[in-house]
Amino acid sequence: MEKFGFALSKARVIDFDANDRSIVSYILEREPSLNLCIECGCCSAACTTGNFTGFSLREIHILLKRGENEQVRQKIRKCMLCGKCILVCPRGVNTRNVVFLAKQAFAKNEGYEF
Amino acid sequence: MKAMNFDPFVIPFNIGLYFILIYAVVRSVIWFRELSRPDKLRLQRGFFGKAFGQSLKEIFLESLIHRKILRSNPRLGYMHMSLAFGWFLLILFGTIEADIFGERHLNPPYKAIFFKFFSPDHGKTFFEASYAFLMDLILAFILSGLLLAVTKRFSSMVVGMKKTTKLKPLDKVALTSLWLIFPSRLIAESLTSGAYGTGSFLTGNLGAALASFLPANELAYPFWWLYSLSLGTFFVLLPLTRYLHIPTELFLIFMRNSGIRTGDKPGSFSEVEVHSCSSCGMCIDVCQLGFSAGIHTIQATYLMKGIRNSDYIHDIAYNCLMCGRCDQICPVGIEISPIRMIVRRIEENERVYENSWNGYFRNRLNVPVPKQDNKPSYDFLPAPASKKADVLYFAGCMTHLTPSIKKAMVRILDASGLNWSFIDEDGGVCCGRPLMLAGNDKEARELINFNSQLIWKSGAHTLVTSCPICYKVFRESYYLDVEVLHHSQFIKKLIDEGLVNLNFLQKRVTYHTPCELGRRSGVYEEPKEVIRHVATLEPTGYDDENSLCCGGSLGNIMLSQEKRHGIAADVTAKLTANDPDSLITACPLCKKTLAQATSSTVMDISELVAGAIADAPALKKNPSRNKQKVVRVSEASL
Amino acid sequence: MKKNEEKSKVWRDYQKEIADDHFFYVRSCIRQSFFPGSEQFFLHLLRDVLGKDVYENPSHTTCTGIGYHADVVPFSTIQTVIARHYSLMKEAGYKNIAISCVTSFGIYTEILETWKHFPEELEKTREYLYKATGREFDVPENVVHTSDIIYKFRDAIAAKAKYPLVNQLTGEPLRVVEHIGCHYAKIFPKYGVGGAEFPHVLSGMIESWGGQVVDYPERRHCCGFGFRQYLVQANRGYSLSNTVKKFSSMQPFKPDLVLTNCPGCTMFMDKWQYTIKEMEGTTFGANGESIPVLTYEELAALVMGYNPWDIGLQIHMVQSEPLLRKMGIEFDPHDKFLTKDGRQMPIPENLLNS
Amino acid sequence: MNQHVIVIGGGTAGMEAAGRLATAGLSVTLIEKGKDLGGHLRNWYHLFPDRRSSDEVLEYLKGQVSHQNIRLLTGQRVTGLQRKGNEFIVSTGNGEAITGDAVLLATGFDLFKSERKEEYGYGIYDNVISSADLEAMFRKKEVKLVNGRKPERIGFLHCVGSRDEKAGNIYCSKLCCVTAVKQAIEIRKIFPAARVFCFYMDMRMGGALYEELYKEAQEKYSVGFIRGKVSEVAVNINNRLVAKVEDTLVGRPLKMELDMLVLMAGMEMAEDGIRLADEANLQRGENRFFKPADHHFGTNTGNVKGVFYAGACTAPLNVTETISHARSAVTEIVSYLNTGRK
Repeated sequence: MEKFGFALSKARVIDFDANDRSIVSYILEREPSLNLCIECGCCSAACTTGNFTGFSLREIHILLKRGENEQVRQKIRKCMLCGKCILVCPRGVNTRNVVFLAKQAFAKNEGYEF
Repeated sequence: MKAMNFDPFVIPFNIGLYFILIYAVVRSVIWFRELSRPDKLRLQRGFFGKAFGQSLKEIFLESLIHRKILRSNPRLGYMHMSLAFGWFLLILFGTIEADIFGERHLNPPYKAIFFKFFSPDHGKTFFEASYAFLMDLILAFILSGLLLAVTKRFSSMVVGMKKTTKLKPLDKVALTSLWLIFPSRLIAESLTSGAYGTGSFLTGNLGAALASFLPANELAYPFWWLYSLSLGTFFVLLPLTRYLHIPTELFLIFMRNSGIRTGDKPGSFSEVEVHSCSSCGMCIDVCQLGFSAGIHTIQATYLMKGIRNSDYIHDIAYNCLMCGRCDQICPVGIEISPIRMIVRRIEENERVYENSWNGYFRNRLNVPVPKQDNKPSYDFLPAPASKKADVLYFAGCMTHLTPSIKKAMVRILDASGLNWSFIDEDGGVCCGRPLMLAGNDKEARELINFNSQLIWKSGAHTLVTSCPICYKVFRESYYLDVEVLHHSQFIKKLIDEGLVNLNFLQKRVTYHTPCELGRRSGVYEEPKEVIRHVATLEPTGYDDENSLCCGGSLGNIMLSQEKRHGIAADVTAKLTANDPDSLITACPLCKKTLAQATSSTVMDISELVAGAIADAPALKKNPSRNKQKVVRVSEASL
Repeated sequence: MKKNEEKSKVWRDYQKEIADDHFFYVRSCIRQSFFPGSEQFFLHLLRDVLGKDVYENPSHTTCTGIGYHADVVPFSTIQTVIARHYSLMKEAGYKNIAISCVTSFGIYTEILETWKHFPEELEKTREYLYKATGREFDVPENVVHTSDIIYKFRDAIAAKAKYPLVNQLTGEPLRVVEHIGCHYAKIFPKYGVGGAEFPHVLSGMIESWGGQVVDYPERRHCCGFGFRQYLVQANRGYSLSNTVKKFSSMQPFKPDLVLTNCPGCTMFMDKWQYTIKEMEGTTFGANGESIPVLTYEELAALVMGYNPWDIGLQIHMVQSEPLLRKMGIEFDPHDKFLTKDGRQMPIPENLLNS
Repeated sequence: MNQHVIVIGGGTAGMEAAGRLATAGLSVTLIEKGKDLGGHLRNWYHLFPDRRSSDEVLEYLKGQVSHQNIRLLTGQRVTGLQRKGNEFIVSTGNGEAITGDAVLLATGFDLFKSERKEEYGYGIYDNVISSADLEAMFRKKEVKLVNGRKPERIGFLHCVGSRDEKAGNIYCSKLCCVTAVKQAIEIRKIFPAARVFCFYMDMRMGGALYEELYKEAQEKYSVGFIRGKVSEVAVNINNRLVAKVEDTLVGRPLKMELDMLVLMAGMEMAEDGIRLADEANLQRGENRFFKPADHHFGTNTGNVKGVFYAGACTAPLNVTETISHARSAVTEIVSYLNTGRK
């Protein structure tokens, strides 16, 4: 590689079909209200953790739906499960359970098939 | 005629009896062995200490008389009493009878149980007759209870219960055998009495009636067999059924009186508790998820059953408001919520106990404790820094969604003239309890440490919080040497010490006791006194221990928003039945949840007080510094 | 089949006027230095085979397009340079310009469009050119890219075809990926045969020469050159990634060759295949081979049966022997690197497919 | 007074208006270029938000126009429209010239021609269809791919020809969003196993019960929503469509394989409307629809006295709005004729 002095840059595209959406299937099976999210961002605005870091539930939701699991895995542990998000969600998404289930799904390895 | 000493029909009974005795011993030994060292000591001390007498008393009152049930539901109580206490009497007096009237003393148990068979012509003399009368009386007592029990199965309304517990097949067999015991005894004794013209008002008359048109003597024998068989089956099946609670409960009472508590890990005590559940179903009636949200699968009794059978109970464990109403009502005094928390803490895929010997035993598996990653979850938090103050105000996450409470507290604290500081004014760190309720204690610890440092650094002597959730965890899981007060308690102090002047408002109000403040932390009186100080407090019929959960509880992770709303609607309907000026609560989460479900005004106690502050300057005084005992997490993991 | 005629329906909406004869020919910097065979053959084809009049003026220069797209040549400058070419054309009395480079083609059309909408620019340019060189110019009547011309005469070439685009081993038509230079039609669809989405200029040749056009997801994606992206070394990884994206998208279709009409594309799709192989060990053709990248002239020449070495296929990074075998073209490996007068040329190292 | 009104266009607006005018005692001539009345309504399957069958509405409208005061001229194009003094002369395809006291234009809309957005490959790739095509499939009760198989993943592409300066329409057709949601639900009802995704720029759910329908689509039919406009469609080796879009909420490009892509074609001023407008010098707005005299209280009148507008020839309207717009046109006409054509 050195002899070229430059390297291939990784593709940024979300390859929907290549991505593994088993985590989100696992969650949706137990918490269908995740489907109701309209990405308004209210949860992120109210978030206690979001007060200290870039953690955003809205982002978590959409990343889960796209199967961008690695990102979710890194971010999700920041949540404090305080539950403010539930109180502000305009669509009644049980956000707390989504986080809880996501942690659980990661815990019992990602091999879960829906 | 000469009475014989033995007959083959007693064999089933004997087998059953000795089996159950041996089993009881073995199981007790196992349970004792699995106790932690300190608990072993506690138990020994308890057994040879004054706790012993206490235990006997409790066994008599609860296991036999069933006092708790009698209080809350007389008919149900009578049912349990007649069966338990009645049977106890029957055995007791049966043995005495056999001892006195048998031709020899110290008989094997079967002689007592089947006394009538072995000395059928007994009952001639007046003394004998009167004793027989006593025995008949006891039998009648039991049968009356049995009648109730049978009818309860078919219509639980009769004993005033809304739902009755669902049974597994083995339970059914055991139940039938239990039901058969006393009727078969009745028939057997009656027939024998009929044949010999003995027996008292029950067996005697029934016997005579039957003998008048039946070959009593020949018929009696099969019924003695039936009696013995049903006893035998019942004893043998007992360990597989909920009736195991009968012996287990005794063990439980001894352990509890010796000061053993559930703790936060599975162990003998929780095992004994689980097996002491008689599935009486009283927890089902008080559960709001049942009567307000139509969820009938997760109540305490089903949790216990699930654990006993080592079923998959993840959903049962998590789909619970953790309001503690079942802990309150349980006649056996099982610490239900701590047990639920234990199940939550255990990783879903790892089993701690496993049923063996077709369920006759449960062995503890020594599962390797999963290696926890030590990576901190909240390393993004800044270094905790707080300014010096005497009194700290920690609003809590939820309070930030109810600015009215924040405003009110600021008003009150300013009015008090104390040197106070608002530690989470621009958004703080969660207190950690929500994580605990989800079974993530390790993560919770991180937050606890952060907040603790914040509080230490301030050098304050008092910590006031508006959120009962925070209050509970501050008191129980934080290692603080400051006085932790919920704002209702704090306001009470201010009033007592004359630090605020309040006007009396012409208002009729009702008060909703938050679960975390009431049942969970035992704070009932202060809020009510504060309210009475500024308004007219009216009872709702759901006060103190009997208070309801608003439905918003963080204890439940799975509950859907509309079900929460349904619960809140029911609660507000009950609490505003007599149309008060406003419904007062002392928790931001309760306030938010209730307010969404009712048209009448819902207020936090602090708002009520702030509205009553008189402008006259309050006389300054230092708040007392008396510290409050700090409860450790181990003994109050819930 | 339906799909293709539907496609043709689309490109029919985009027809352009392609002059028939008398072209003023402007060369491409890249092509004349990297694949000189192509331009050589173009002139030979038009002049000697089709008997057309093609004039080129030795004193015509680069269009400075690369400098322009790399932000080092200002617009007014490049306008003036182009204007000078027009004046050379005027001197020679030509009205049709045939442009060998797609970048230049983009520049020429862009400038003409500018002049249409901003006549003042045209006037300024006239002034600049006059002040600088004393020259004057007219706007050409017909502006075409040389691929347009080959496209126009594609059937004439097909008539002379010795080796149609058919895999002699299987009898199947060859699967050809056509890659159109971005600046050919993406800037002004109306100036490209078939427009921007389904340009027909190359697919038309492929179809009439018996091949089969491969339609793959990244068909319209850039070859990766992207001027700045390549010219600044720090960005080259990005340039390369786009080439990878394009090739990995066509790979499943097992194309037999790539046909391009743009100098940059030919060069990069050819040479980046080597780089990628060096970096990642990845090749995109069937059984570990790389995919030959040809210009339309080179392909025309092969079809008409010219000697592959005479049109300079050996100068590519990806060697075309696998393709030649499929087409059934006889060739002599020995004179591959011999000069016309039989002297041995130095043989390049790590050529692909050999 | 037996005055005569000429209604041009036998769609929803024209039929409703004709009926109301007739019952108001006026004599009406209703001219429709098609051989049947009903306009676009005849091509729709279910109507949002309640998914009631469009035929029911059609029945109602047919009922409206069966009136002795109404003269039906179907299968006839209007070739001319001149004003003569206080009257109008409308000439039709078969050379007939009809004189009327007032003219009501209910020329409606044309659907955007999806092939104009080449990059989406309508008419080029199999299984790229328009929302109208899908409605037709629904009506025929045979929704399937060209190869006869049932689709497993379907994409709905919002704003095709709307809010698109490249397509020459910067306005929002306002009904495509809810149509997409409705169709997504229909699809999931037919293929419960299928996955459906809507690619949208904004969800414009303005109408009554629209948002509820949106929520239902999420809740009961787990329709997925991806915020981003598809830039280009291609076909991969398995002959499956590949949609390329930016997932604007993630901030990264996304590519997804689809079996079927439905283009939510927007609404444009009808060609015939434009012809008539030029014929009779009727002003048109930026969006090429008839320009109303006033946006608040004059949406039924234009720059020529005696010529009235009803329905989607003034702006994209749904059936409900069209019907009420037609009714308001009727009151305008009646008062115009009663007040000496002021």
